[in-house]
Amino acid sequence: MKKIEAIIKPFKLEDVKDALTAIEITGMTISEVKGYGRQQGHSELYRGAEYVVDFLPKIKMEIIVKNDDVDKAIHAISESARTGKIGDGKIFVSSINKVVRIRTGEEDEEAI
Amino acid sequence: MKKIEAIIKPFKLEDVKDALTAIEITGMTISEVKGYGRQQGHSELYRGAEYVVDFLPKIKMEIIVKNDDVDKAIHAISESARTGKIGDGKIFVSSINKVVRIRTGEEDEEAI
Amino acid sequence: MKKIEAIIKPFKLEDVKDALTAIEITGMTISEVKGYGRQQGHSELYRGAEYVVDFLPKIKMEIIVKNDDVDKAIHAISESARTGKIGDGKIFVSSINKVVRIRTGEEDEEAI
Amino acid sequence: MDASNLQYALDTFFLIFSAVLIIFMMPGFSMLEAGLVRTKNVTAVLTGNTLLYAVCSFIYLIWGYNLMFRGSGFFLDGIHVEGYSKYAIFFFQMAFVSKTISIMSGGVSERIKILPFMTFAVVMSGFIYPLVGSWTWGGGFLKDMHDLAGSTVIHSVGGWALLAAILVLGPRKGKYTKEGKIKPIPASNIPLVTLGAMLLWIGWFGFNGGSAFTISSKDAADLVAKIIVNTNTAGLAGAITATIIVYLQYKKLDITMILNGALGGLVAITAGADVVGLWEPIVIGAVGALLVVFAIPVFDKFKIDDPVGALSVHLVNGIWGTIAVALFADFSLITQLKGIAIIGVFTFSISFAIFVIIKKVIGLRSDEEHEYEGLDLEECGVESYPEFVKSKY
Amino acid sequence: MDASNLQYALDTFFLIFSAVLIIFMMPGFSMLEAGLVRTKNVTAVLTGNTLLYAVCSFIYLIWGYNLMFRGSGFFLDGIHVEGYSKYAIFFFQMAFVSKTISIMSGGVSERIKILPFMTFAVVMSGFIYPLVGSWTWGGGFLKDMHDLAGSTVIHSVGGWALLAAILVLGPRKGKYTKEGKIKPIPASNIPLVTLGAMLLWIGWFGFNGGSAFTISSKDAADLVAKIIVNTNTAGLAGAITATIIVYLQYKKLDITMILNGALGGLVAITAGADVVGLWEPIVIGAVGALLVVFAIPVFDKFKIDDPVGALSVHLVNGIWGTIAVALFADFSLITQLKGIAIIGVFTFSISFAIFVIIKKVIGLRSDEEHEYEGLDLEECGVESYPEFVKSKY
Amino acid sequence: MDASNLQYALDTFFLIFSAVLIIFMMPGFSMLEAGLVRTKNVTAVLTGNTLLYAVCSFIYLIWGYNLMFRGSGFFLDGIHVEGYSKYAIFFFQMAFVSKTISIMSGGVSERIKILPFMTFAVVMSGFIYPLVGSWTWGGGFLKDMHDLAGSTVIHSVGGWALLAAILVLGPRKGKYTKEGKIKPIPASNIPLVTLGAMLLWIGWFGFNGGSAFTISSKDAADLVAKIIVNTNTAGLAGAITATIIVYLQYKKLDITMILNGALGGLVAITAGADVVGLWEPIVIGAVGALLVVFAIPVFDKFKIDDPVGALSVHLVNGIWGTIAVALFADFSLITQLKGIAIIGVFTFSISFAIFVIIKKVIGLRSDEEHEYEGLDLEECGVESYPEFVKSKY
Ligand SMILES: Nc1ncnc2c1ncn2[C@@H]1O[C@H](COP(=O)(O)OP(=O)(O)O)[C@@H](O)[C@H]1O
Ligand SMILES: Nc1ncnc2c1ncn2[C@@H]1O[C@H](COP(=O)(O)OP(=O)(O)O)[C@@H](O)[C@H]1O
Ligand SMILES: Nc1ncnc2c1ncn2[C@@H]1O[C@H](COP(=O)(O)OP(=O)(O)O)[C@@H](O)[C@H]1O
Repeated sequence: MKKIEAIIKPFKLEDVKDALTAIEITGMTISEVKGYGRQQGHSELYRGAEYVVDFLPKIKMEIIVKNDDVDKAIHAISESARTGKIGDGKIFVSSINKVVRIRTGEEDEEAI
Repeated sequence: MKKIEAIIKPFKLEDVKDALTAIEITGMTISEVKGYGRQQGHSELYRGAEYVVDFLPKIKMEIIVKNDDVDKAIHAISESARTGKIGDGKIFVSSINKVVRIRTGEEDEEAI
Repeated sequence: MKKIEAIIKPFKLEDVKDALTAIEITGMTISEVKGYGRQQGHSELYRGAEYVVDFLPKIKMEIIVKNDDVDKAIHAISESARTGKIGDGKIFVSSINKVVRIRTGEEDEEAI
Repeated sequence: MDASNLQYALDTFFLIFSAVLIIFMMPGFSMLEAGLVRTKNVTAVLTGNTLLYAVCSFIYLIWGYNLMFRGSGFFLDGIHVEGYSKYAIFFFQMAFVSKTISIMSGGVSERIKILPFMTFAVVMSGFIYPLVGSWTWGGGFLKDMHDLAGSTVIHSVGGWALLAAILVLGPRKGKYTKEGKIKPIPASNIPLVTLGAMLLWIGWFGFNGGSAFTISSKDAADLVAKIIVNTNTAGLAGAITATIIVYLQYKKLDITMILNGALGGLVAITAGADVVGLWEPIVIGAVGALLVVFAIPVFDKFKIDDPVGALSVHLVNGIWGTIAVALFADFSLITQLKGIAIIGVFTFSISFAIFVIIKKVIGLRSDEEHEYEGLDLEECGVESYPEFVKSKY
Repeated sequence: MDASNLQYALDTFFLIFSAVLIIFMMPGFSMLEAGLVRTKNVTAVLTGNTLLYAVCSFIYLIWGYNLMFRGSGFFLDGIHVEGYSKYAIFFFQMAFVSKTISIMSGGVSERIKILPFMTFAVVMSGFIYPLVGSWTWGGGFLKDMHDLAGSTVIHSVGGWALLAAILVLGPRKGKYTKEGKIKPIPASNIPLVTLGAMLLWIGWFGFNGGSAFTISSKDAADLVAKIIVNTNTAGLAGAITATIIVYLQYKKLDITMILNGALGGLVAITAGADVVGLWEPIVIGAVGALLVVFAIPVFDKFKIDDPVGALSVHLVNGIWGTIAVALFADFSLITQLKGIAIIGVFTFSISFAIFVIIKKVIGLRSDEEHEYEGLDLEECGVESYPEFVKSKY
Repeated sequence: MDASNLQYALDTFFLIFSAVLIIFMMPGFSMLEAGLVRTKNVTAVLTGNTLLYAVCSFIYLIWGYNLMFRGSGFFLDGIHVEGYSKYAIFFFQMAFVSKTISIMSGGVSERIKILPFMTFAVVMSGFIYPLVGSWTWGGGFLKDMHDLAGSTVIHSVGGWALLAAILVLGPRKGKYTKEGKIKPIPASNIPLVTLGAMLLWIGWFGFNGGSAFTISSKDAADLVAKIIVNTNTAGLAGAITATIIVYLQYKKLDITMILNGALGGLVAITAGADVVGLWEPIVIGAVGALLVVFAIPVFDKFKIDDPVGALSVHLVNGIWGTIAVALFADFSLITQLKGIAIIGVFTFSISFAIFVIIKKVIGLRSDEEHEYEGLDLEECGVESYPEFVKSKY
């Protein structure tokens, strides 16, 4: 089993979710994060002084999938999250040793 | 060393924390996340129009433990987080290569 | 490729970010988390009753780096995040199998 | 144009001014309570506050006012007043009525269902309060009790009904642990709490000042101005006293206690602001704050869960203020106590009965799961701050 | 010191009092709209509200007032009034003018650029509103239409201009999906919405009450007090009616609808609060709330995207209130309808033309990317709540 | 009932009305400052604002008022006034006194400890302000300086004391980097900032209008109404001017600057709203806003860290407003300057001395760690928004 972590632009969340459910991936966990990268932050004002906000709001999605589903999930995310502009985000894949569904106690692939 | 990630219902946080401290696991990091899964979101109203909120608030716990402690930690979490209703959440386990305690520079098992 | 997760004190964020950019690590994702550990929470008041808040605000940084950069990144973070007082936080390292840059489709080391 | 005509105009204007100040207590209570409850119950508390103003004022317009001041029929029929417009005095009295329920709405918050509570509001504004009002201000058998603007008639009445409601409702889940410990549930938005308390404070100038009814002579003007100064003084003394006590106990300045101290002082001076001198309000307000600070843990000890401290502020100080009239001015303690007791017993027992009936017939309390999730979703379907990420549940 | 002197003083004071209450509608509208839009557009809405008060009042001081009341030149020149200070009546009238734009600012929010909108505010306060005002309150050819405080002259005028603005602007991105479905965009801060609506309600007492202009005789005082009671009653009836309908539909108490119902009732009573009895405002307010509840989905059906429901509250009820005068009091329905129609056609068409010109010449709408990111950063450079972690975009 | 009796009543009512408007500045300052500081210091700022109203008003009641207006002893003893109730004029004057400290509390925020600050509040309301007031409004040796409602007596006095406080306190940690750069620390809650500024604006009508003391004749009523119009005009001009300058500089509409511009205009007109015509306030207000916009960076250059811009708004414009009286009306520039200078030197030096003493004896500033964590936890033990997840520290 693999964990896919995708950092995406917040306003793409709906699209990515739809793309994932379209390929029958229906479990995911998201959180609000701030990203720092090539995309420059924007400047803000305060009482006549400008300053730069360099951490930008992003969404992190975490999706645990079966090994077989990794590639199509990555594909779905990339396609739906892409705007082509800098700051579109990244996808990281790592290994998961064990999964448990708390409600039933099911384990591993059954629990995803 | 393993990282245990548990997605739980927010109001179970206290119980899970107590269950973990009871087995002497006293370090953990939590964050607010939103989950999407079998549990259906609730509908909300706005000026006479209904709409569905499908991401539900969940708590993510991250706990780094020694290999020996994984099973009892999973057990403690499952038992204390279970309500038996859909949406109880999941536990994911993965491997950690290295741990450092910033304050002292201690590493690995000593640093947990 | 490795993922470095560092739990640090919030007010050290700027320093750590500067230390990382100084060694040319310029991509990172941060989030607000709450930590539980040896550092005791503070007590608060409410209408004449005291209570303890035991989860303390922390920042979690996630930085994906090439294998070669892991040690210097750990070093930079430890040095810049250290206050010497309890609660300085921890660093966890794990393996990443794959990285994709959404904008370009680049993969792995190229995508970091 | 003769002078009596002008006096009529001036007093009508003065009543309108006072009533408008009192109506600022509507946002006052709303913000105070919205700030004191958890974010998951904020919309429900605001909906309750909006509706109770609407419902109580409406009932009072239709028959409550007539019942209280012995009109005939509905809609101010058969009401005769002199010296100012009957519409103005109605408006002023109407501004009072929803206060009795506003007082309660914080105390029952985070677990009561809104519609059953509004059912009680109908009874309160249509019967209980008009009856109590007719016995006292309406010239009935308790007319000798001195209660300028309602330490008893408003604040204690609301307080007794609240006590009944809380006893029937029970405490919020999680407020008292199995081991019997008290778990504080902190306020979610301190700026709103402060704004609300300050608007209440300002509204009180209309509450007490307007209760002189007339300002159009030298003596009347002096009296009104003195009442307002005294009202303010009791609030000051309450805030300062609460500050001192809380600081001595914890070395911290707990603003929720300081504001409650001020409000306690304001409630306490409400009965007698017109009949005391300039320094007595200091004592009355200071004692008021002391009572607030010491009553809050006592109620908690008996597991009487009052999320905003309304019992300590309004019930305890409503009683204290009414007694203080006899201590600091030339009124009979017996008469004051008699009024307190009769009104207390009447209001508490009838309210208790009604809440029990409501509970039986239509249910009073949200079920456990909805209480966990917050009443906003179940009762209103509207989250209070949907975009902010929250960390308490 | 003779009585007429005192009357002059009293009425001047009364106008000042009323104007101050109306000015509380400035924070009222500001908080209402700041609470109803998404957090990313809050600063922009607040900036707009602040500026429109400044700009409209300024223009009105310089020439708008003179245009409306046939002065000569600028700065109150050639204005003669009797019975109260000309400064006071100016101040009172000035308090009205920015309301026409405040009404609009919520409806165009989340996509309009501030400076182009302020350009329209200049035209509105410098020409459209003074002209309409001079035809009606200024004694012009529509002076027989009865409109106490501006159901038509203020609320419909603002509403028609808003309709024109929305048609030129188009809906917010994402409000209507490609498949033609409506996607609700919920309010971000319910306490602010409630506070704003309550301040508006209080301001309305000055709005309508002050429109009697004088309180200094017995009859005048009675009239003012009755107007205020009636105003309040229509608000109560509006809130209660909206509650009932919404509850029947969804079994939930949607506070945004309840408050809009109250505001709808208040708009509806604004034309005729002085000429109806005590119960008619119940009907007028209840119908007002009904109209709000049913108009909101209708506008959405036509993809007329009004983030705060201002069209339903102000335009629809401005019309209804003006008609209601003829239904419930002895006024000609023809005259009322003529006024509604002439003012509606004039205001809508001229506003539409001006918005088209503004759009062509300097642009009216924020570009798509900035709309996604929110207007706060692009227009103001200032985030509304920079420290809170947000979860909607 | 003779007319003088009615005049007495009317003027008493007018003073009460004005005082109540001024007291709206209590929530006004509270919300403004609570919105401008970081969330970790919000409760502390609100606690400070609540306490300073309580403490200052209390001291003033006990002896401050008597000191200022040459009574004998305490509690209004030996005070004789004519034409209105002495309670009303006291209440009105009392409403002023805490403003001198409210002005300061934003400027010293985010690092000052509350109790030492309250110690200074005692000195201010018990000695400094009553002394300055007795020299000027109390008929003392500066009585020829024209200062209607306190551009100097209130705003500059607060401003000078604030300057002393900031010099003794030093800047917030992190405000100026080691390399000497200025790091803006943005406001945390823009709706509260806006609400606060608008409430201040409304309060100003009572501040300046009430300073005419009487409204009960034709001339007096005209004067009051003109003062209020002029006050408003200066605020409008200030907002518009700040908008223009900020837009020219950054192409953005920085609402914190626009509101500060409006407040600057309001401070500037406070000295002379009664003695100028209708257009002069435009100039006075516009210059006021210019001064605000240009003073803010100057203070920052000298590392005088004023989190809310109070020095620019109150001190700079207090001076400017007092000078403007001589420029736009028939008053001696020398007399005005003399007043400004004497009061400035006196207030600054005595305040500086007292702050130094307080610092030595009981400490003035929170320690570094608590400043990082925010004063809310250390000073109050109460978080302002405990449930919202925050992202700044
Ligand atoms: N090495 C990294 N480790 C963790 N997160 C990263 C890393 N590099 C980029 N990110 C995340 O991805 C987001 C987008 O990256 P950025 O460099 O701005 O654009 P792009 O991926 O289009 O080149 C960043 O805001 C950050 O959240
Ligand atoms: N494949 C997955 N990847 C990541 N998170 C998941 C996944 N499946 C479920 N979750 C998380 O677990 C939560 C509970 O899952 P859900 O399907 O609603 O209930 P249950 O686990 O009881 O069947 C979800 O809200 C989501 O946060
Ligand atoms: N075993 C663990 N798993 C996950 N997070 C941990 C663990 N131990 C500590 N942490 C995180 O590190 C933070 C600091 O740890 P703490 O024990 O308070 O101090 P220190 O690391 O200086 O001994 C905690 O607040 C928590 O967020």
